[in-house]
Amino acid sequence: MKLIEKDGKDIFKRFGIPVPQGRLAHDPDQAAAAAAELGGRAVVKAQVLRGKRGKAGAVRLVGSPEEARQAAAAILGMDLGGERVTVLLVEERLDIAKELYAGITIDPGRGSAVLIFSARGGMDIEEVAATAPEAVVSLPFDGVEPVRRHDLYALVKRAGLTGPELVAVTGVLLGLVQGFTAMDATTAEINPLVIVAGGRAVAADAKLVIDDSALFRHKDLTPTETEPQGPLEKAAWKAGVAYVPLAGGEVGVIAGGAGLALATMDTISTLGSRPADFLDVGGGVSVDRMAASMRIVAGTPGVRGILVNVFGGINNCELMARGVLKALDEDHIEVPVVVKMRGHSQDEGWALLEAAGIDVIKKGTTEEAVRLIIQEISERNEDHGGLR
Amino acid sequence: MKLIEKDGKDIFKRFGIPVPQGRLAHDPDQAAAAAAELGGRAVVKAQVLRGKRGKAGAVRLVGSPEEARQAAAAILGMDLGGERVTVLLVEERLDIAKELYAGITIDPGRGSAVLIFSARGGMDIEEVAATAPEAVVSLPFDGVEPVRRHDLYALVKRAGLTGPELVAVTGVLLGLVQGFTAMDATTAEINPLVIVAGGRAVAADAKLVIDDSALFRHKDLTPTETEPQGPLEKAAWKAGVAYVPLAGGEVGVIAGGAGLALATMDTISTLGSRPADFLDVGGGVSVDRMAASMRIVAGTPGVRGILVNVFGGINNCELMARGVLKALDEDHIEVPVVVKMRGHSQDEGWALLEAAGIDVIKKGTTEEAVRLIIQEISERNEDHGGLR
Amino acid sequence: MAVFVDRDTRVIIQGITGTQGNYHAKKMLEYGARLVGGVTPGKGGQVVEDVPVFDTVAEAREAVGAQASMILVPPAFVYDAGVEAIEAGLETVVIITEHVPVQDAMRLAGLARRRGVRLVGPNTIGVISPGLSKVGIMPGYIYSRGSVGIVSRSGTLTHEISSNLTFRGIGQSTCVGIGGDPIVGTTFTDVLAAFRDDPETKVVVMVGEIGGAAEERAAAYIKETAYPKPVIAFIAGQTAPPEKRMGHAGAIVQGSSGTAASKVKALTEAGVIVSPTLDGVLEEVKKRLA
Amino acid sequence: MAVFVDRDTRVIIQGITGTQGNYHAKKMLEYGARLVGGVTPGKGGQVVEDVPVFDTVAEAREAVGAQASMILVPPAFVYDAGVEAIEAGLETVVIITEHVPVQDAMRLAGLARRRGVRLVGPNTIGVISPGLSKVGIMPGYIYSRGSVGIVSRSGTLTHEISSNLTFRGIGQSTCVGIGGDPIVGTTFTDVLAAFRDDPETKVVVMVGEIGGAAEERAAAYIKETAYPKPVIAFIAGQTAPPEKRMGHAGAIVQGSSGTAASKVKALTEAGVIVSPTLDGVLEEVKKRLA
Repeated sequence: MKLIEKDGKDIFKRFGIPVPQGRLAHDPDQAAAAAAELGGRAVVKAQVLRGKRGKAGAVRLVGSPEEARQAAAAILGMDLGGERVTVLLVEERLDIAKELYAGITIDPGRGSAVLIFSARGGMDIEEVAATAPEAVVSLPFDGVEPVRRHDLYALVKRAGLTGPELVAVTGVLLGLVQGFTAMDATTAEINPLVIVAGGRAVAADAKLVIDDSALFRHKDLTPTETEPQGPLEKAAWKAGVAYVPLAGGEVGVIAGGAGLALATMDTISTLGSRPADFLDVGGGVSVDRMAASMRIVAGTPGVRGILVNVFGGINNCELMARGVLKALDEDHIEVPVVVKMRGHSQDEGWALLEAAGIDVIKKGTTEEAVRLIIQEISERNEDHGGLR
Repeated sequence: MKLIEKDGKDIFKRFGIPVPQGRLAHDPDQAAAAAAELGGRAVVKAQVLRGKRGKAGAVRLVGSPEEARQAAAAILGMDLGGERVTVLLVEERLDIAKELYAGITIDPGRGSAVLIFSARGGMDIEEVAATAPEAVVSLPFDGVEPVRRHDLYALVKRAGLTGPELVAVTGVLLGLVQGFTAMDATTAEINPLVIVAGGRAVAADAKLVIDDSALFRHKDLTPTETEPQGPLEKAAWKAGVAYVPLAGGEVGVIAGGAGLALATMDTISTLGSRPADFLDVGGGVSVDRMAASMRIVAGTPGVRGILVNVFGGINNCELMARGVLKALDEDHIEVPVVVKMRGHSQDEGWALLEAAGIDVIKKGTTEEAVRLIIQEISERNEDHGGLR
Repeated sequence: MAVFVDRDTRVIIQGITGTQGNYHAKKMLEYGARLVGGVTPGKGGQVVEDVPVFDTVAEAREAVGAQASMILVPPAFVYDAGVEAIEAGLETVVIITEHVPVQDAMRLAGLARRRGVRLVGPNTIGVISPGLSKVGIMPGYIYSRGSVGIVSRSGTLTHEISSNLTFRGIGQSTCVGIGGDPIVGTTFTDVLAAFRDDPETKVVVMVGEIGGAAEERAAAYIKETAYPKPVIAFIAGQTAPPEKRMGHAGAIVQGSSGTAASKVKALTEAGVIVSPTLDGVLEEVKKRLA
Repeated sequence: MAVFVDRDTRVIIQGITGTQGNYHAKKMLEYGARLVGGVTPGKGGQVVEDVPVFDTVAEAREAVGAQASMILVPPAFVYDAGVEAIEAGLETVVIITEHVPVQDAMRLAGLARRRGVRLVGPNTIGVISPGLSKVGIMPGYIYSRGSVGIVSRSGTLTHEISSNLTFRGIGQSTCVGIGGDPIVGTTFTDVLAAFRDDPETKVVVMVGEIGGAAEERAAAYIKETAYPKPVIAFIAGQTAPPEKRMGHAGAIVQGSSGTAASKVKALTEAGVIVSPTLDGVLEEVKKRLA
């Protein structure tokens, strides 16, 4: 779960990281009032989860409440890479002496988290690493032993900082490590981390992504609502399946396991059609979850046929078959459906599907299943064409 | 800082320890309302920090709001070992299947904390240890490595628990360890920890003492106010000195270091007088803190003379001398004062005191200083006697 | 012995009294795995599918000589169960559970590394040495004994490829699902090293997917060690759009990293045969075994 | 060498740029201690009393060969400073600061134990080997070189007894304030063991107080080892009322434990001369040295 900048900053603050004063605004009046509170001089920033803000003019410096109102009016409703702006952050302007970078992410290669600090920030960290590698230092940690303040002093010194900056930045990094750990983050990033007058370090931006799998430990987390999700995404979230709609596709995909779902999508493309979605039903599938998956994919725009490609490993073929049939019964799904299924309770699953007249691939490959659903879609189209 | 039962339970709950439903009441009406909320059947318990409740009738079972009102009226205002009852806890009555004990305390001998669990509770744990040692198990931990859930399973099994009780109690112990650690407690105790129907474990009482030295990490802690402190104790708290008034004494003691303060009290007793207080000025004494100490001791009932017994180690003799003189000047303290003082800046301190006509012990022992103050008190008494 | 799991491996299931645990205990016994017990705190003394249940792993190790554990408990309990298995001194710990918090997996992997314990997973189907034993949840009859070693980030793709091979008469030496999460205890490289030293493995099939750089690291390992056995790879997600998280797993293309193209390039340069299709994998394996 | 601290011990002060740190740096140099540097993060490169300041202990160890550290930072920073000193591989770490959270002291003592580091304190005046060196805040001129080893929970009682001895012509070999807090890194027993092996120490003075059971454990040690040197003890707090916390320290009598009477009894039974008064300690020492 990715948090907007303001939510991230609120959390950073709890871990002792200095952040600018600021508040959210949902309309131009609120933005003007917030700027007035800050004495007029402020920054107005779009709060979005994915879109890029800088070049689109979605971050603006203002000098008065009236300017804040105008900036807010201009930014609200903007489309940033498909994401509509509905919330703004109005915050104090910092007198920036220096821009740095601090971030923690999961490094699958090392099998650990890695803290990255750079004496240059405000731009893409990969760019800094390429152009000024001596400014970038990193410290892997895996939570078995604690990260010590003195480790961080040594790290920050290696990047060239000394004096009050050394102390201020080390404090921020320690807070970042603690926040990352306590909040089960997968990414915690401050870019830029700015040095203001007196050597104080302040988080001028915040990117915080919480591990979805760890949300059960963070039930008190109440992220700010931004752009509302679509009904299909909501249904997928509720059903506990991973779902990504793909524009311009025609074959709906329901697969067990991300790898098989991806391979199924690849095969569909290779054989000349296009997948309409990615849907991984996950493990421990119930009849209802499979039925919900069928409904979501059937509702995905452009879907003209559904391929179910699953295994009875952690799942059970009979239950999954019942789920498919339940959705077909209750929701009058009329596009063709092909099910490739084998594994635990496969005989029971096959029998149920065949009794209902569904095409089943038992020992064939995914390629054979894809060929069949593409063929059925094209036949159905011809039929419909014939009817018209 | 010791917390009342209800505050302790609120904290235990945050660490996943089941506690009974209940709320505080400050008068009989509130107690009746709280009992009504619980359906009438309730326990009314005095919330005190030191006094013993059981035998004094300060814990009562009630069957209706009206009974709760009466119980509250009877308990409020009780004197429990010198502590007046001003707050009550009204909580649900538990159907107790079994009483156990769980506690963590600091064990100076091992240099660690020690978790003690007993399959018998509800009485003094030392008594259980003496009569049924096989029921009592313990696990030391020092925070360098985490306490693991499986360590606790093994511990609880050794005390003889199995089945759902094993799981429930292990959960409570893990919560207790986490709460003890996170809250910087010096004592965290549940006695009794009760098993109710279904094998659930519930904390029927709570004793939680937070390390005063760690309160800077717990600024959000808002303990319930019980009996108000006296003005001298408040002043001592404010000044940052450790102060305990002692009934029936006549020699006021101001010492640097708990050990020296205790030894000074002992010497006063040995030489036939009685100390009126324990006051340790602590380290890093300022002029103001020393002056405040003088004021507090001068205001302690029964004080007829003050002995200041300090060293310039972590402290500075000159500053301490200035503090003594400041109080004498500003507060017109008229009882005799003897100062024994040596160490850093002793010459400056001695000169200031001597210039003001204060008796100073430079190289003599504590015994010599005590003899002198006792003699001055007795001389002053004779003078006053002569005047009358 | 076969890679990681052999006929003699004494296995327990942590979470054996749950629905999944009970079901897979039965399946493992049916398959011939040497399942010697199970662990569920508070249920010590019970019996599931004729094997004894213990309250702790230490007790299971003491009483029935457990060497390996399959963890099949809900995500919130995986960390404690994993630490317990590692600290009890088991040799092999396989975490089947999906949706394990990544930092829990990180701490477990770190602990296992320090203690020299073989941790597989989380979010894996486990390990099977077909015909000998399995510490995993794969349906046994779609696997068969032979000389193809399979290592995969994707459980169901392992099923897919193994079953396709099996239905065409080609057996497997050992199949290891390393798990699809960003942090796993055992990597491609670890398994490749084990296959190298395994006389029964003649050909290795490696199944990767977009996201992360595990495949690139495996390629570097293959190159550095002049890997002596043929490796055939398949990378899932070649048509996945960038910046979208494909499932709960590590499958996301970020910027220029984690793309299928980068993985294919690295592997090809290391001498690996990368098949663009799943069916192609079968053909390539057949060629190498001919 | 003398106990814990000798003429050659290369000492640093953590917190040297603070008022207290700066003051005691001066006092230590005046006393002849081999103060080789100080540490204050962010102040590396400065100079205090002619000694260099470093940002980290590791740098101080590298640059000036620090062996021992005196920690004189505010309570909230003691834990980090202590961990740093221990992990940097110093031999001796003395924490002067009072009001250190007891769980911080516990973790530090545990870490020092595992690493074999001599941790003294917290809440102590430190260690002085009169005439040779001091890693502490005691005023040097009330101590003098001689053959009485002093170990005490109370800093000011150490001053009291040492100064009384000094003013009467009796010197000390080493004086160790172990600290008055419930958990300290070095105990009575540790210091008694060091005095036993120290040829310069002829008589040991042990200053205890009410609360805890450190004196009882020391008594057990003396008894078990048939301690070869005379030990004279004083226990402060004989007239303290029960259940009242006397100061911030561990001085509290709870129920029947921690009383002066219990300590006196245990020590007397172990053959220790327990003096009921402070002045009596002087007399007993004189007798033993005659």
